[in-house]
Amino acid sequence: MDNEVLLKIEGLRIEGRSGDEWSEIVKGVDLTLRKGEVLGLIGESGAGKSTVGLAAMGFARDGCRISGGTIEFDGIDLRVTPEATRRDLRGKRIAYVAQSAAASFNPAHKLIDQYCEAPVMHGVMPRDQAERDAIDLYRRMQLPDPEEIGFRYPHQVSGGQLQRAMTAMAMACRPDLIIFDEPTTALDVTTQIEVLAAIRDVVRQFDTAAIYITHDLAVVAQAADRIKVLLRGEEVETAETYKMLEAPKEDYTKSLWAVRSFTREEQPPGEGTPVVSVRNVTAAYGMVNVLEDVSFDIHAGRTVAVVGESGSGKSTTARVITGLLPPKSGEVLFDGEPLPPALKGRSREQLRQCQMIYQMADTALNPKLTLRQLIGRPAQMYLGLDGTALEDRVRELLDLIELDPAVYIDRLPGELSGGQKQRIGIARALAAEPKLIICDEVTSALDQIVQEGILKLLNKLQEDFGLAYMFITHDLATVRAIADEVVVMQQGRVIEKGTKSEMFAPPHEPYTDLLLSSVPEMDPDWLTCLLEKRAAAGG
Amino acid sequence: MSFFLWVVLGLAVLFAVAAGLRAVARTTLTGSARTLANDMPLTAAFGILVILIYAFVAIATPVLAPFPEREIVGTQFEAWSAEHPLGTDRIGRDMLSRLIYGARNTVGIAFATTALAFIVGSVLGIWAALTGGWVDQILSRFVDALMAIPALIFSLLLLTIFGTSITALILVIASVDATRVYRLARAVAQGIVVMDYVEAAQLRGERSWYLIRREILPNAMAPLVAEFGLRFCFVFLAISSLSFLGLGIKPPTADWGSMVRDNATLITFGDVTPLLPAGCIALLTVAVNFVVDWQLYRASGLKE
Amino acid sequence: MILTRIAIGIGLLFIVSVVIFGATELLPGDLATQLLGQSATPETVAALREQLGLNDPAAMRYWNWLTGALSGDFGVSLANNRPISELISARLGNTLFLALYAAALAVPISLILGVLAALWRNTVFDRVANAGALSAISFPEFFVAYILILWLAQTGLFPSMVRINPTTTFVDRIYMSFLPALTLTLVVTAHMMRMTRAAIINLMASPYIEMARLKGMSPLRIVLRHALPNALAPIINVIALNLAYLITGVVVVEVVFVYPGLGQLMVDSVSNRDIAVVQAVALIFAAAYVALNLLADVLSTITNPRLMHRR
Amino acid sequence: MSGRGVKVDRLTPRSTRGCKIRTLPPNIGMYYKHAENCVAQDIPCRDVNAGFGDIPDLSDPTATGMGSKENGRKIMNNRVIRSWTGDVSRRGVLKGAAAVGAAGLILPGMSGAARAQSRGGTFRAGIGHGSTTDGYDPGLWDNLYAQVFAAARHNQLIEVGSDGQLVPEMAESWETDDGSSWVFRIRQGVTFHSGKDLTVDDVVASINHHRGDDSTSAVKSLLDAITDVRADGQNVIVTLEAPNADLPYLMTDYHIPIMPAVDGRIDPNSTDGVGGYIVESFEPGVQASLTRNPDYWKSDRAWFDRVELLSILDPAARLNALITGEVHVIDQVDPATIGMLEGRGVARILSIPGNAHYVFPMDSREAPYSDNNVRLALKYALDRQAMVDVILGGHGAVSNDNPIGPANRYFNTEMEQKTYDPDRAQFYLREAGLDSLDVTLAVADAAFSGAVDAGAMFSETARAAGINLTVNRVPNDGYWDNVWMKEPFCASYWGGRAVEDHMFTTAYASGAAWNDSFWEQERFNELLVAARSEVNEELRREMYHEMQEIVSFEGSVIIPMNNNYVMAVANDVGTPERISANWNLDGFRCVERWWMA
Repeated sequence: MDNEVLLKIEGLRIEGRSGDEWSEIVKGVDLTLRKGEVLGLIGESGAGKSTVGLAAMGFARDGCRISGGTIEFDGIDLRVTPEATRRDLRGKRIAYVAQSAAASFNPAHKLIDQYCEAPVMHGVMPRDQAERDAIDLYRRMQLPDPEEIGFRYPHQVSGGQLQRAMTAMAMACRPDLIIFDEPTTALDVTTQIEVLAAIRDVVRQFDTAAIYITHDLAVVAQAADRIKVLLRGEEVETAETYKMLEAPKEDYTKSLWAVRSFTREEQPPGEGTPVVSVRNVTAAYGMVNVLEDVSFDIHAGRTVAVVGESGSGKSTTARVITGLLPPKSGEVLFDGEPLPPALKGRSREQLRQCQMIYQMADTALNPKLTLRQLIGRPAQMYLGLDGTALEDRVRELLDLIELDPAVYIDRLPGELSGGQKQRIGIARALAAEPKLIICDEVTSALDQIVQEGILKLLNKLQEDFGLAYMFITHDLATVRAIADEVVVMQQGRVIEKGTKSEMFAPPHEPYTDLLLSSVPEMDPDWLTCLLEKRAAAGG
Repeated sequence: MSFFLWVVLGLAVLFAVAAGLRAVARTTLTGSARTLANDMPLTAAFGILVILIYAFVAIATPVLAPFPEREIVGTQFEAWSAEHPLGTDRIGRDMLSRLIYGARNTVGIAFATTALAFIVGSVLGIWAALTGGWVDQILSRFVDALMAIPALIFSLLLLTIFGTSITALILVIASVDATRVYRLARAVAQGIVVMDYVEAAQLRGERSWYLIRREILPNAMAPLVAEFGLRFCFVFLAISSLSFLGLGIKPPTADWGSMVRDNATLITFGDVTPLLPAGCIALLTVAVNFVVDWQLYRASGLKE
Repeated sequence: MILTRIAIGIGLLFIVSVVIFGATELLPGDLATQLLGQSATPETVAALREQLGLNDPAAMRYWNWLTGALSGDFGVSLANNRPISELISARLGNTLFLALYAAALAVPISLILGVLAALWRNTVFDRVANAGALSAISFPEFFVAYILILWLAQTGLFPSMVRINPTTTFVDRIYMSFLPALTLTLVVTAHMMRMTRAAIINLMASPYIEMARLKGMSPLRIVLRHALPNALAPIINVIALNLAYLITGVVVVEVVFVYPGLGQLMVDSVSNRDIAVVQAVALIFAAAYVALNLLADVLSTITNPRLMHRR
Repeated sequence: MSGRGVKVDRLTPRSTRGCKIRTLPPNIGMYYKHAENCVAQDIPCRDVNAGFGDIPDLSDPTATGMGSKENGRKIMNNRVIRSWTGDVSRRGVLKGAAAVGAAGLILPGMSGAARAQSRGGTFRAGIGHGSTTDGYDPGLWDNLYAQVFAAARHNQLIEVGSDGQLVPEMAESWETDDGSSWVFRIRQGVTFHSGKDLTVDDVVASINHHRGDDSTSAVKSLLDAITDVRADGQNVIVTLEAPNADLPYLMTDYHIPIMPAVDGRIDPNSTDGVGGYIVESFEPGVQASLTRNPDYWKSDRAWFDRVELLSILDPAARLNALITGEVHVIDQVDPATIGMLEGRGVARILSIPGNAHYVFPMDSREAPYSDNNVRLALKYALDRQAMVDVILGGHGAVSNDNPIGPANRYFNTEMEQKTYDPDRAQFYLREAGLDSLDVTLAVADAAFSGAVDAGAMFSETARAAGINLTVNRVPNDGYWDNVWMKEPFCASYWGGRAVEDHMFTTAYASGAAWNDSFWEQERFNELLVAARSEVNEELRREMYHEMQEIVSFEGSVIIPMNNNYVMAVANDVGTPERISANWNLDGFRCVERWWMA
């Protein structure tokens, strides 16, 4: 490994603006990167990882400003050099791979046009050469049909492929440094592996230095040579990947490692009439069937996890149960009684029994209503509470979700953190005193430590009130933590179902196996081993 | 030419006062009001100042106006003097007083009209977006059809049928404007209806009226308020265009659109008389839009 | 999709014709009393009504008109017996000429100003352009027109009124119609400019714009190549809306510049209760509106790869 | 000087001989009612033409007797009013026409006036009327634009000269023996634009177009009394069902041009005429172009080579057009701008006083207007001079609630001129047993230009008299249909009548169709009938004076002012010394009478 220092950041301070006031969001971070080295930058949301990553390009987002420190790239101080120089470096010597390739590709232009833009505009190579180069890189990135794929528009290409195409685009000028900003976070687990592998390979091939930003330790472990942990804009610790994984020094780092500690004991199989019984449901949007013959039961006091990748029909199943999407055939029984297929046909009591918690608490809570109104409304509506009774109930519910009523009762959702919002979602569901709560990816938008808290809360509530949960998720770690039973779905069908213990022990259906094996592990060699294994099996 | 100098000077003074007041607000206010003041660009401060002045003038009209609205107190087209600071109009009424009364009448009528248009248009628009299906189809097609008829000509037709009382004027312009509001409200609401919190409320079994009132309308306010500002100004212009065509606010009620219209022939000779009411309209329009721009900017900024 | 839209458009035209017909029915008086005025005696009114066919029931007159219109015969003006198609065609040409003329001035100006304002947003240029555009739309149209006449016509640069006849050459038309076109340009530019600016600024926060910046692209290139193509749909829509306005909403400018367009014809015909003409012009207006909206949708689709190139 | 080249020996006024000629004026005023005044807006200027249709039958047997009303103010009961015998026929041959009271105005020192007449040039008129619904059918012409356009391309049987004299046009001469049968001798050697020679059949067809059951002509009722029109050699003989000495006046009506006949009928959509200009193109509501008729039979008329008539409804646009030299003449100049326009030095103002007047009729059948004291209170509650100054910009004269104008022969100048006198108004209110009075005045600028402002002024002055006068502006559109003669108190306009009898007969006689105040006064009605046949000039004068007094002090109309026709003419256009007071734009004939200086 070349020891020449490529990037040297010292005492970096970045401020963000709210209103007219500036507050520091990066508080003196140092960072050194040698040529060809991959540095993992890890932390929870709000740690300032992306901000630091962008600062490495001498770039601050609108509403942010670099207020202190030096950023020296290959001897050029990016803070003081003219904008023209910085602009010349960007895309040519320092490239960026964004979290959401789907959003970061310009929808108006073909992939290859966007690929060629940087090399042509920076005068690295002429257009025709850039095109040939692109096809070559697409091939290296193991994109299907590399000759043609560049001539598609972004929306015609899948997310995993786009992420690889974006990596290829970043490589176009053969930069010395690439910033990967959560490049696999938005992808399904099975896709994540492919992208991760492709990124790792190409970075190694061209001996490019990289900063790999992520919140997922297991992922960064596969790619990085060194790992730096950030917390609220400050560095917690930095170490070689191996050392870091084996022996984290700081408590915070350790707590990150210990996240998966919570596991719930599997409850005994339910008996009697299930709370909800989904029977041979087939459902369609228009002419296209999105659910085919789906059946499963949920018993009181038990959690059924419905697992699958995006597009597998998990959420659609929830929509059928709630009545938003009447099924084409099949039925949903509630306490043994068939539910009217459409929402309109259901009685208020039937509606009350089944509540839902959403993935994005941001969009699930009306930002213009206070917590009192948000939580109070179901109680008022279903249970006829008002006046002090309602007030007491709201306070009780806030207590239940571990938020101090005195502080929070009149706040708006916008004033809460992500985890707190999700708790409000739970309280709102609880307010109806339902039998079943459908949890649609309730933890996937949250940081891991926060996730843990939510899962614990849900578990406690289930024990207290004997609730049945339908837990929709793509995250197998969550499944492991909370599920009693698992339903695996793929392309609208139930592939496999059974108790958690059955599911996490072989033998599996091939798809279940693929799903399980794709979950990254905290082992730097995991990816290499897995790929070898798969190659052997496939070959 | 000195008239234009006065105008420029007047605007400069307004800007200076706005800047001063903003500075005062920044130091004296606390909490969210202070954040607001900190956030405020000079143009918005100017806009707010102008709107406040107009509101004050509209409310305090009888105190401010030196002469009654309709009384003939001088001869025709008297020059500017101490007694009549802006001279007199074509039948000898005090121009300044007419302008001040015009603020009350014009702003009041425009406000009532716009408010009505917004209530009707946004409720229907949101309802259509929420309900979808044939309700949406029928309402939207009907609105499309109405919008396909040129607004001015349609108002003209309706006013000819229903007469030009102030009530009719408000109702007609409001109903024509409501179609535009409907469209916007529907488009905005379509974005909100798909939000999880609306779905959650639907799952709860809430009725349409609650959904419109509590779930959708509050969240559609930002674009609607911005549109309100623009529509408010368009109503002025619509009324003055109608005055041009002989329908509009009835004299001797002072209204700026009609005042421009009545003195329009004087523009031919470069006379400033018609400039005054036109300037009043323009100043308010610009002021309202400055504030609207700022609000829009804030709304989009807070979304980040 | 286009076929459905056309079908809907035709439906709209039908509704418009019913609404307009209904409204004209409600107007006090009819063509006969309007034509005869106060010399009207019951006898002459009756004779004129009979001659004009005003005695038939409303539904029947509507039906006759509709069947005629469907077979391409809009009938003759009841007032002066001239074929409506002949009456309208010259004026339609004038209206379209003025609309296109104004659009040819306004669209490039507003696009350029809008792009520049977005590029240099929150600068002095942005604010001045914005305030200028707002002021222009804040004054009543006739006021703007009179001011332009005062400045540009009384100084002898341009004619204060438009005297065009069939023999006027194209260049003369351009010259003579300059002031009305300029007035309309001032009226519509603000809207289009602000929309262009807003649409572009709205996109400037998109990840792909950040990506372009991180690729080291110049601000101008980012606005033109990365933001503008994605902002086309709203811009096209607002242009279509304003074009529709230029065709249908310019009565006032027509009056001030004595421009023989459709708006004046429509207003005259409403006053005279010449329902056949009102209907025909209303339909032309509505058709222009519908067609422009359709065109805008089609253009938005064509310029949007997501809609043009399905997966 | 206009018609001087023609043989006019038959035109000697005969009225002084006391023969009972009802000198019906050509300018029957209501023609203009809307057309003149509707400000160029969306409202089409349409005809509210009276025509002559409502002239009471001369042999009306009910029009007899006399008497007095108890409440008559100063009616001179002692006067002997001779009842009218209803006999015209014994008057023998009646030739030519009478002088019309309304004489044109000699304008001293007019810059263009003195310049020599010369041929050539293109004359453009910016006329504040015209509508897309204008057509060629003479029966439906209804606004100034159509009237000027018609005068440019057509001739009539008889013209009204600038001085108010009848001038032969297509009729070389006319005579009657009994007032019932009229012989018009048709001019020979005149050709239409199409090249066709004028024949008596053309004249017959042109008149007949306005007659018959299926006629839609606006003057149909006017010609109702005609029982037969036939050709007789070079003559056209018109037979009336009863004697009417004023038939020649009827024939000057602009609705009755001479047009070519095909199979006994005229083609109402033809532009063909015998007038000084040939239509080149016509776009209704926009413009008409005409070129000079090289074969025009009048050698001293139609000076321009080319004429363009432009319809410019917007007053400011008209002004601009004149200032920028786009047009040579405009009508209806906004009084507020007259001074500034004169200051520009590009044009001169022609302000022609006539009998035209603005009216606020009150429905005398309805309270409170049924009480003459209330009416008097209102009459003293407005400032007439201020209205003349403000509404007319001084281009007019104060009126004394008198529909008879200074151009009339029997104009009563001896009456006490009412002035603004709030005390007196209050006095009459008290007489009526009222402390205060609430009235609503319906106005629209369609009634007359400035009506809305006039209403506002009235409202202001009335307040001092304890009268709360609310101004209700109503739409211009439909004003004459929906407001006039429907609302109890509204604004109106009369073009004025050159002859007293006709004015009174049209709008003040009991039961007259346009008695817009629904007023009835026995003494007045008696005098009206009697005066028609009174041969004694002095007595007749007295009768008319008395009638004017009755209307002024007992009538149910407020007539604040007489308005002038106000035109602005570019300096490079020459105008005759005398401009016709008969109609606007020199009796519609500016195109024919004016020239490029």
